[in-house]
This record gives sequence, structure tokens and C-alpha cells, in this order.
Amino acid sequence: MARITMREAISQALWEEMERDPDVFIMGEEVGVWGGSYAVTKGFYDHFGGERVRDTPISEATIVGAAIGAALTGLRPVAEIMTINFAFSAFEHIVNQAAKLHYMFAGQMMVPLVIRTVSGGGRQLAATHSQTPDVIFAHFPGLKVVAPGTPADAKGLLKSAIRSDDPVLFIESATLYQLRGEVDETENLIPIGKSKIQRQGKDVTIITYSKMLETSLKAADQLAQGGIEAEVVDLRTLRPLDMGPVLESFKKTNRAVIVEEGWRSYGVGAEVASRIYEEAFDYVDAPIQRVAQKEVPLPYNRTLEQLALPQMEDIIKSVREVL
Amino acid sequence: MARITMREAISQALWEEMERDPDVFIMGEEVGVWGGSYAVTKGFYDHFGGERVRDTPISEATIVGAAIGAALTGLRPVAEIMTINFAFSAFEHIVNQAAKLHYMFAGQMMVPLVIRTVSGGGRQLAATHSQTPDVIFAHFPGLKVVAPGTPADAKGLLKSAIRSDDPVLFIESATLYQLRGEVDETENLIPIGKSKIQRQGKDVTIITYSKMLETSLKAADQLAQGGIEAEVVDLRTLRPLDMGPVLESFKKTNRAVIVEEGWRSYGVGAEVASRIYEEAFDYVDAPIQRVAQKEVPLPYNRTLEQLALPQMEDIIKSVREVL
Amino acid sequence: MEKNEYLELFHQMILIRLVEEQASILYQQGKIGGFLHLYIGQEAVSTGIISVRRSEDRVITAYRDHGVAINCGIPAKVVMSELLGKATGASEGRGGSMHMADVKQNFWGGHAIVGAHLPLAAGMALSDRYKGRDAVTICMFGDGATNIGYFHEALNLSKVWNLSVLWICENNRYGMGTAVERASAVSEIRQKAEGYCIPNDCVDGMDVMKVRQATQNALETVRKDKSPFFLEVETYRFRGHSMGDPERYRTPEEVKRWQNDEDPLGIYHKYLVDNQICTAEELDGLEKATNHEVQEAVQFAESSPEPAAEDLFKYIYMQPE
Amino acid sequence: MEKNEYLELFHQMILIRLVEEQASILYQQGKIGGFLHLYIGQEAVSTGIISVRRSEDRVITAYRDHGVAINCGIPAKVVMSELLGKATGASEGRGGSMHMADVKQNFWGGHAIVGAHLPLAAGMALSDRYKGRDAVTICMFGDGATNIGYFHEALNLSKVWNLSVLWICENNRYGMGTAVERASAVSEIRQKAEGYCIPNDCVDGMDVMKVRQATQNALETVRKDKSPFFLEVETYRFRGHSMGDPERYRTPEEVKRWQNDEDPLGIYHKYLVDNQICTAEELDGLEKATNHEVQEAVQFAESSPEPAAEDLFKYIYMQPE
Ligand SMILES: Cc1ncc(C[n+]2csc(CCOP(=O)(O)OP(=O)(O)O)c2C)c(N)n1
Ligand SMILES: Cc1ncc(C[n+]2csc(CCOP(=O)(O)OP(=O)(O)O)c2C)c(N)n1
Ligand SMILES: [Mg+2]
Ligand SMILES: [Mg+2]
Repeated sequence: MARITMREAISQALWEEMERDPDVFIMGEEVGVWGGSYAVTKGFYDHFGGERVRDTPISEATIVGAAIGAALTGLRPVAEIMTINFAFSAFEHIVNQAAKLHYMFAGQMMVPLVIRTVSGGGRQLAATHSQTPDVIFAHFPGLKVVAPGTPADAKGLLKSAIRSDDPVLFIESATLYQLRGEVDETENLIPIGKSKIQRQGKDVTIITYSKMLETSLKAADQLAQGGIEAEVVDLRTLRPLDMGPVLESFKKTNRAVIVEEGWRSYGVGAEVASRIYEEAFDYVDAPIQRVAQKEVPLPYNRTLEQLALPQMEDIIKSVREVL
Repeated sequence: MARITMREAISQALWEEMERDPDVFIMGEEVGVWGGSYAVTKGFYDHFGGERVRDTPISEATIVGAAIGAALTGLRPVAEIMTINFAFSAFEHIVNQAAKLHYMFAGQMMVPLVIRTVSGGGRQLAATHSQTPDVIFAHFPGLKVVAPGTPADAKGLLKSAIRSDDPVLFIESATLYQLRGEVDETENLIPIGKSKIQRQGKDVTIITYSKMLETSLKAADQLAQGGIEAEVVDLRTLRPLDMGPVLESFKKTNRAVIVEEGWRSYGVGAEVASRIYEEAFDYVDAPIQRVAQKEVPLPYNRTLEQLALPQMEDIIKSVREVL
Repeated sequence: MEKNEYLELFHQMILIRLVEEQASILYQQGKIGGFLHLYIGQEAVSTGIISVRRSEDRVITAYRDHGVAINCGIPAKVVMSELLGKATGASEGRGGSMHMADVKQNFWGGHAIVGAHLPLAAGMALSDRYKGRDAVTICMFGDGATNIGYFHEALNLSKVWNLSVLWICENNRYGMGTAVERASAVSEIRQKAEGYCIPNDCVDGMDVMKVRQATQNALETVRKDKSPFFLEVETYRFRGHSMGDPERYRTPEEVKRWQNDEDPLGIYHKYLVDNQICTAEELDGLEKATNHEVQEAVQFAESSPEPAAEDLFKYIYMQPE
Repeated sequence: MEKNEYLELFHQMILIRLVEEQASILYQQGKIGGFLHLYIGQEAVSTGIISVRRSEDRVITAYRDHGVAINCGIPAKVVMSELLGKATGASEGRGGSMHMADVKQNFWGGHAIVGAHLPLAAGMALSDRYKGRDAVTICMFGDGATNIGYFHEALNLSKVWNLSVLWICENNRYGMGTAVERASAVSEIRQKAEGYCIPNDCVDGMDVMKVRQATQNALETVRKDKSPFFLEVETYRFRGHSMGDPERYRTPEEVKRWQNDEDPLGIYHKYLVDNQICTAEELDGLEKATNHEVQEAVQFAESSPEPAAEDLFKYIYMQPE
């Protein structure tokens, strides 16, 4: 076991997979000479060369589109879209091409593609650059959407994503790269589509993913001091959504708070809450609470931005309300 | 009162607004010489001329982007995106530009823009052309999303949308253009953001919108023959979402089925169900049911396509389950 | 070129024509649904192009794909079955008219979002370059497609990365009802290639021999330079854009003129007879045989089973959970 | 041109330079957050361009917008306040460095999604054409922006509809860390205009007088032809792309050379003195005064209030429900 950062974990996964399989390559803006705008691919260009670490023009649609073409014809591209906000410029190719070719041509084509991107606010980048629209990508069957919250999960899930024969949108958090966690040196492939209990508890179930896992765990520690033991379930994958551990935990605690960084309306929490009500109705002791971003385009000003983003205090408050 | 089709109602709204205000104009693919790929703007080109009914190149992003620029500088464009599937190619400009400029520049700019588009499946157009992804657009604050289900609402809401100073995504249904309904000749502006009870009932509340309103009303008639009186609430607007009439009805029936044409996961039903549980928890007598599209890219084959789309029978079945 | 090769070109062109005419009938009978974009009038384009591609050369096109599908070797009955949405169709009834493909034949479809397949083509050529395969990706698209951003990004990338793509624009004068000059800054589409310094050419698309020659030259250039080439093919769509096109954007006279003076089948027929490559009788015989082939295709399609209801969820993922 | 006009140009250029140097200090102090894209080295570009635009001519640019903002008449203190996220800022603290605008001055911002503002510019020009206003929309963007689809669609539309847009590409040799020739099929960006038959020109962007002249000519052509024009401006970014740029993509020597030989301030300073338009002493005095102006701007910004918390939901809609 080594204690490494999220950045290192993701970087290791990419490095190891590229060493393992010559068909794995990286393409995207500033992934090469620059070393990745979040320094995730630092050193890759010098080691693997420009053929396998390809700097692209600013052409999001074609970064994804060309990666699809490469995936269709035998390669395993890891396409990087600098931030998920720019994925809007590649939206057609992500949800309408990558997600549908396998089905539409009756299995003749497969798209073993990973699209790495970065979601989340809190860095004062203003409205167009600070979004957490993960949920809208998870709406499309044919696409797999992964969003880890710990270094170990990030490494294990990214490796699985690269080896998967289906298109995977791999969402990283802009404010988690420095997060440290235990990652075992021995290879550990974590299956896509499995939620995980990240903290044991008996009083209430907090369901979350990505950045908000960190915040939720902090909230749980706080609550513990007040004698409240929260169980924290990490979705890890938004599609396919694994409700197993969520329901298991909920049937034990009968109370839930769902936490996400993105906007509340039509967000991840809505689906998870609905599924709990549908599949564990008789276990519900209190209205399930949703903690999410206030419904406003994120402003640049730090105070306003933090006011709009979900905070640990919001989680604690919601937990107290469901108890 | 005249009994006209959805197509006529939308066409009338456009025609009357263009007659009323010279700053209103239409731009999009095939809106002019062709008369609109759904024949909604038939005759407009000859009457209003090519300056006000502008055929564009196949450039979705720029159809919306240029319309935004025109809206910022004093015009009231009605931009047509032939189908909502092609709106993916304009996604950046719809959710990241139109929806944010007013906020990001602190009110200096306003975007009085209407984007008309067509959603829905059932026409054997296969996976890339048959989607109902309305929900993903409704996720973004700053945008208003309207999706009427009757000719009267379509006409009244489109007129309000054109006069609104905010960007409005106006979603029509590919299979509703022939639907007939009463529309009064006298001008009737229907406010955006108001749900409406379209059928009175006491036993169960069916919440729906757009195409599924028609299907839900049929289901309600069927149920009535079995002595079950369903109240049907039409959301009409997805953002801002008006829960008033929904909650009012639910508090009376204590049972709800939410019906949408799109995919279930992370769909409209999830949000509406969550809101009901949050705001009327003590009134819930049975788990709220969601009727939606099966989670598959829509196939071309008619039998398979219909199998994937929500049917009247599914609604009836769900209603019986909540009773 | 051997006589049988000449005849095979004629066979493919007439086969496309007859399959399309049959399809339009079946559409009116309600046996084909969705959109149906007929290739009638453009048969010489794909027939000429595909006739000179090597098996390792990849082919990808837009939704007006029946002709390309047949030229690439998808049997008429398999095309017809797909049009009828049958399990025996090219895409087992999932794709329909706009989404035919046969990956074994290196034909990658059949794509319905205008211009969206151009970036895919660049990526396919990237694979071949990456793997050191000496193959060309032939990417076909319409004049209207050259106005969408995907076109720009894909052509730029192909040049920056020196990808072996042969970009082929089928300029049939209209994108739906919009004439080229009403939608494109340049009416000579090849001019757009200048913006990327991509070498280019233009050819008469109604003469299969000319298309064949121009494609051969273009393919050689791509293989030699190991970088993209742009070929504009001037052609014309004899039928509406899809079924039920009001055709307000052009006069019946205009269409008539093209059908009379520029029918690719007539032009090639004349070429074959004038050059005494074969007799009119031989061609009549070939046409009859082809007609029979098409009737069989229709029977096959009509008698084929629908995809099984329980297979609705098949093919969503390679690894479902 | 009057002496005071010459001096005003110098004043604007030095003001931009000093505001940005201050900004980089405040950024290091953590008083400015988010991204900060400095314009240092490119001052002559926007200063020359804006100096010849009429008040009815609209201006829109990308996120590297402080210079344009100042040239368009946003006071330094209002720019500085926006950088600090204050209620007195150009966008009342909502937009930050990348989103400055002053609609009253016909400056439409400050846009952070690369290339996404080009279609907006086409639409603004459409308004003016629709209303019969004789105005030009000046749209500025970087070399990297010419590779995204929005560029292609917007330029094509501007030509098809004969819109009065002056497209200006600030070619500063890099898009983040990617050199033009590594991302663009053509290194002479103006070549891209040929694909749309849009008349074009190229000018040295380090010499404000040349930029001014080239812009004047370009604007005249647009007004005369009532159709778009493309101007490439060759310039160089002296600082990193944004704060914290590792700058692995270029050598310190390269940067040094440009700073020594091509500093737009030095070049214009020499021009003014050599042509005896004014003395070095006058310019020193002007610089001191400007320095003072910037200090005041910082004080103003620092002492300005933050936007009120209760205003978080202000400006989402013109008509909330
Ligand atoms: C992105 C997108 N926008 C619009 C459409 C609707 N559409 C289908 S075909 C077509 C015209 C295409 O014209 P062209 O590229 O010239 O091909 P042709 O039909 O002439 O073969 C349009 C607008 C689409 N399928 N995709
Ligand atoms: C669509 C999109 N993709 C990527 C980015 C990230 N990004 C910001 S600036 C930039 C480089 C732009 O280069 P250029 O257009 O030359 O402008 P310059 O910074 O040189 O002024 C990139 C890639 C973005 N903001 N938008
Ligand atoms: Mg065409
Ligand atoms: Mg640049």
C-alpha cells in the first residue's frame, strides 16, 4: 500500500496501461508537450513519444470523433477533453455516436473508448467553466459514466475503463487531484458499475460520488462526534447505476441524504431518491433529502461561488433533518 | 373557438407574432423555400420574404449562436433546430451561451431567443434521430424549457416565449402535429412556468407533458370505463418547474404515476417524484410509479421501437399498481 | 480492364437503380418506414469510386447509403431486408435505410447526422497510420455537409496529422431544399480544400469511367503523399431528398433535363456500346437478370423474420454490467 | 492625426501593460482567482484596432480581454474591480477576468469558450444588416480558435449572408502550449479565409501604427462591400498562457528575443520620438501618470464591496417565473 494523490493514481493507471498495451494511446489538448493541463500526463510525451501522446487542435468534436474512429478500427484511445464544459462541444459524438454505434449496427462495431474529462466548480472559473453536468451524460444508454472519489478507485476504475470494450466517460474532479489515499501496488482492477460503502454507519445513509465523497466523509466524521454514525455509499459509476449497496444500507438506516456537486433539478439525487422509494418504500422513515448546487450559473466571485456550492454544513444540516 | 391541429396552432403563433413585431424573424434549415421540414412555416417565405424567413446552412451551432447574437442586439429570433437530436450539435450555444450570458455579464445582456425544435420517437428514424432528451436541457438554470401537449397551449406558450426576454427552448413533438384541439381566436398568452390540470379526477394523479399527455388522457378515458378517475396534470414547462398543481392534485389523490416519452434513468419523472416526496411526504399512500422509455437506443424496426416506447397500456398498468 | 469488369460496373449501377425503385414502391406500401434517401441519379459516383478501392481501404458515407452498400458487396437481399427492418438485414433491422454497414467488407456505414462521420473517418485513418497499414479511408459526404463544423475540424486534423483520407464530396447541387450557393460561401466545393492546403480535384459524377479515373488518381496521390486529398464529384439527385419531398426548390424542367441528358446509366450504356465493349442486347440481358435478382431480394426480405422481441436489449453494451 | 491622439494610444498601451503587471502581482497575492490570461506583448493589437472603430461598430473578443476592455473605454478601476470580483466590477464580480463587457460602449465581452463567440458576432452583424445600420462587428480570436468548428460555420455564414464582420485573428504563435503549425493545417492563418473567398490581409501586430492602418483599410472594405473581411495580426504573448504555465513549449531565449526586439511599447515609443511627435520626457511623464492611475484603480478595487450574498440569484432570468 502506498499513499498517493488522485493525480498520481490516474497518471499511474494511464502509464501502466500504455506500457501493457501498445494499442492504448492518448489524444487531447495539451496532453503532450504541456504535460496535461492538470499535469496528469506529465512526462508521458517524453517517454511514449508524440505518436502515442498526441496533442490535438482545439476541436473537441473531432477529438472524440477521431477517437471513436480509432476505437472502431482496433485501437484503445484515451481521449482527453480538458474539462467537461468543453464536452458540450463534443456532445454529439459522445452521446449520439460513441453511445450508439454498437447498437445501431447490431454489434458489428464496438467502441473501446475512454473519454477522460474534469468536472466541478470551486475554482472561480465562472459560469461557462465551472459546471458539474455529469447527470446529463448518464442519461444515455450505450455510454458508461464513471466518476471515482478516491485514488484507489480512480486507478482501478480507469484501468477497467481502458480495458472495457464499451465507451466510457471517465469524470475526474477539478478539486480532488491533491486528495491522498491508499493504493496497493499490485494491480487492482475495479469493476465498472459497482457502488461501494466507503464508510460504515448505522444511523443514516449518505449517498454520493466524486468530489462530494470527500465532503460527505468529512461531514460523517463531524456527525460521529455528535454520536451520529453515517454510512457513506459511493456510487462510483452513474451508468450503469448500481443500487445494491445503496438499498442494503438504506434498509438498515431507513434514512438517506443524497449529495452531489451539480444542480439539484433533474440531478443525480433525483434518480437515486426515486429508485430508493421504488425499491425500498416500506423502509422509508423520513423524506429523503437532496444536497446539491444552488440553481444558478456559478459566479466568479469566491464568496458567491462557495455560497452556491454544496458545503459540509449543508450535509450535516440535512442529516439532522432526516433523523 | 376553432378546432385546429398542433401544426396550425404553432404556425399561427409564429405568423401572428411576426405580423405584430417586425423584429421577430425565423432562421433555420429548410424553414423558407421548403416551408419547414414539418411544414410549420409553409407559406411564410412567400409572405414575409427571405430576410425574415432565413434558410441557413447546416450549421446548428451557428444557427443558435447567430440567433443569440441577433437577440443580444435587439432582434427576437425564432431559431429552428430541425430535431432535438441535432441540438446536440448546438449544445454549447444552447446551455453554455444562451443560458448564461445574462448572468455572467450581470444583466448587461439579455437573450430574447426562442429555439424551436422537435422531440420524440415513434417514426422509425433509428437511434440517432429518435430521442426525447428534453430533461438534459431542463437541467440548466438560465434556460427556460417549454413542451406543450395541446394546440391551445402550444399557441399561447409560443407567443409568450417569443415575447419573453429570456432564452426559451420550445420543444414540439414529432408525432403530435396532427393532434386537434380547441383554440380560441382571441389572443391568449399562456404564461411560461405554469403546470395545468388537463383532466379532473380523484383517484390517482398522472403527471406528464408533451406527447405523453395525449397517451395519458387516452389511458385516463380507459380507466374511467373501469370506474377509476385519473387526474392528469400537464407540466407544460420543464424549467422553471411548477409543482403547484401537481402537489394540489396529489394531496387529493395520494397516488401518482409520472409519464414521459424519454428514458427513465435521470429523466423528468425522477425529479417530479422526488419533489412530491419532499413536498407531500405525508400524503403518499403508495410508491409513485414512473412510466418511461426502455433504456435502449431506439431501433428502426417498428415492433422493437414500439416495444421500447411507453404505451397507454403501461400507464394503465402502473395506475392499477399504485391503487 | 476486362469486359466482365465493365459489365460488373453496369450490373452494380442497374442493381442500385432497381433496388431503389423497388424500395420507393415498398415505401408507398408502408413496408419501409422512417426516412428513405434514394441514390437514383448518383449511381456512377459510388460505383466508380468503390470499383478502384482495395479491400484494405475503408469506406464510410452518409445516410444516402444504399448505393455504396451494394458497391461494397452487401447483397441486394440484405439491403432490402434492412429496409424492411428484418433480422436478416445488414444491421439486423436496428439501423434501417440510413444505417447500413458491413465491417467485414470494410464498409463502415451509413451515418445519419450530417458531417458527424467525418471525424470518425479521420480516426480510422489514424489507426492505419498508427499500425503502419498502407490503407486509405474513403469518406463520402454531401455538399451540405461541408458547412458544418465537423467538416472543418476533420479536414484540418487530417492535414495536420498527414492522415490517408480521401475526402469525397458528392455535390448534387442541393442539401435538402437548399441550393449550394444559398448555403455555402463557395459553390465550387473543392475551393474549401484550399483553406487546408489539401490537394484537390473535381470530376463529372455522371460518367462512371471518369469517376473511376479521378478516384484512381486521387488514391494514388494519397498513398504516395501519405496525406489527405479532396475530390469533388459533380452529380445530381433525380428524386426528392427523401420520400415526400415537396420539391419547391427546383423546377420539374430542371430535373427532366438531368434525367434526359445526364442519366449515368444511359451515359455508361452508350459508352459500352459505342466502344463496342458489349452489345445493347447483352446489356438488356444483364438488366433482366438484375431485375430478377431484385425480385428475389424483395421476396427474401418479405419472408425474413423480424428481430426477436427478446433481443431488444441486445447490443447496448459489449459488457452489460 | 493629432498629437494628443498619438499620446492617447501610448497611454492606452502603457495602461494595459501596467494594469496587467499589477494583476499578476494581485494574483500571486491570492486576491485574484480563477484564470488570468495576460495580454502583455499584444497591446498594440487591440489598441490599434479599437482606435479606428466607430462607436456603432461592435467589438467582441475571447477571454484574453483586459486590453480590449480598456481600449473600449472600461476604466482601469472597473477592470481591476472585476478581477477582484467586486460589485463595482465590469460584470459586478460575476464574470471575472475572462468575462468583461460594457454594452454601452458596444463592447460585447470577453468569452471563455474558444471560438464560441464567433457565431455570436455573425448574429450581431445580422442585426445591423436587418435594421439597416451601417455598422461593422469586429470579432477578435486567437490562432487556436481557428481550428474549432464554430470558426468554420461562422465565417461561412458571414459570407453567405454578406454580413459586415471584420474577423481578426490574433496569431500569437501558440494556443496554450501548441504551436500553430502543430494544430493548424496552415501556418498562415489568413489562408483559411480563402476557403470562403473572404478577402484577407496580414499585418505586423507589434507596431500599433501598422495595425491601425490595416484595420482602417479592412473596415473600409467591409463598409464598401457590405461583406466580411479577414485580418490576421502577427503578434506574440510575452507571458504564459495563463498564470502557472510551465512553458515547456518554448525556450526562454525565444521569449527574450521578442521582448527585446519586438516590444510594442518600445517600438511605438521609438516611433513617437524619432518622428518628433513628442519627447521621451513627455512619455516618461505619461507613464508616471498612468502608473498613478493604476495605483488608484487597485485602491478602488480593494476598497470596493463584494457583491451582496442576497444577490446570488439576481440576473438568472429577466422574468423569473
Ligand atoms: C446535424 C444535422 N443537421 C440536420 C440534419 C437533417 N438533414 C438530413 S440530410 C440533410 C441535407 C444534407 O445535404 P447534403 O450534405 O448535400 O447531402 P445530400 O442529402 O444532398 O446527399 C439535412 C439538413 C441532420 N441529419 N444532421
Ligand atoms: C472549446 C474550448 N476548448 C478548450 C478550451 C481551453 N483553452 C482555453 S484558451 C485555449 C487556447 C486558445 O488559443 P488561442 O485561440 O490561440 O488564443 P490565445 O490564448 O493564444 O490568445 C484553450 C485550449 C476552451 N476554453 N474552450
Ligand atoms: Mg447535396
Ligand atoms: Mg494563440
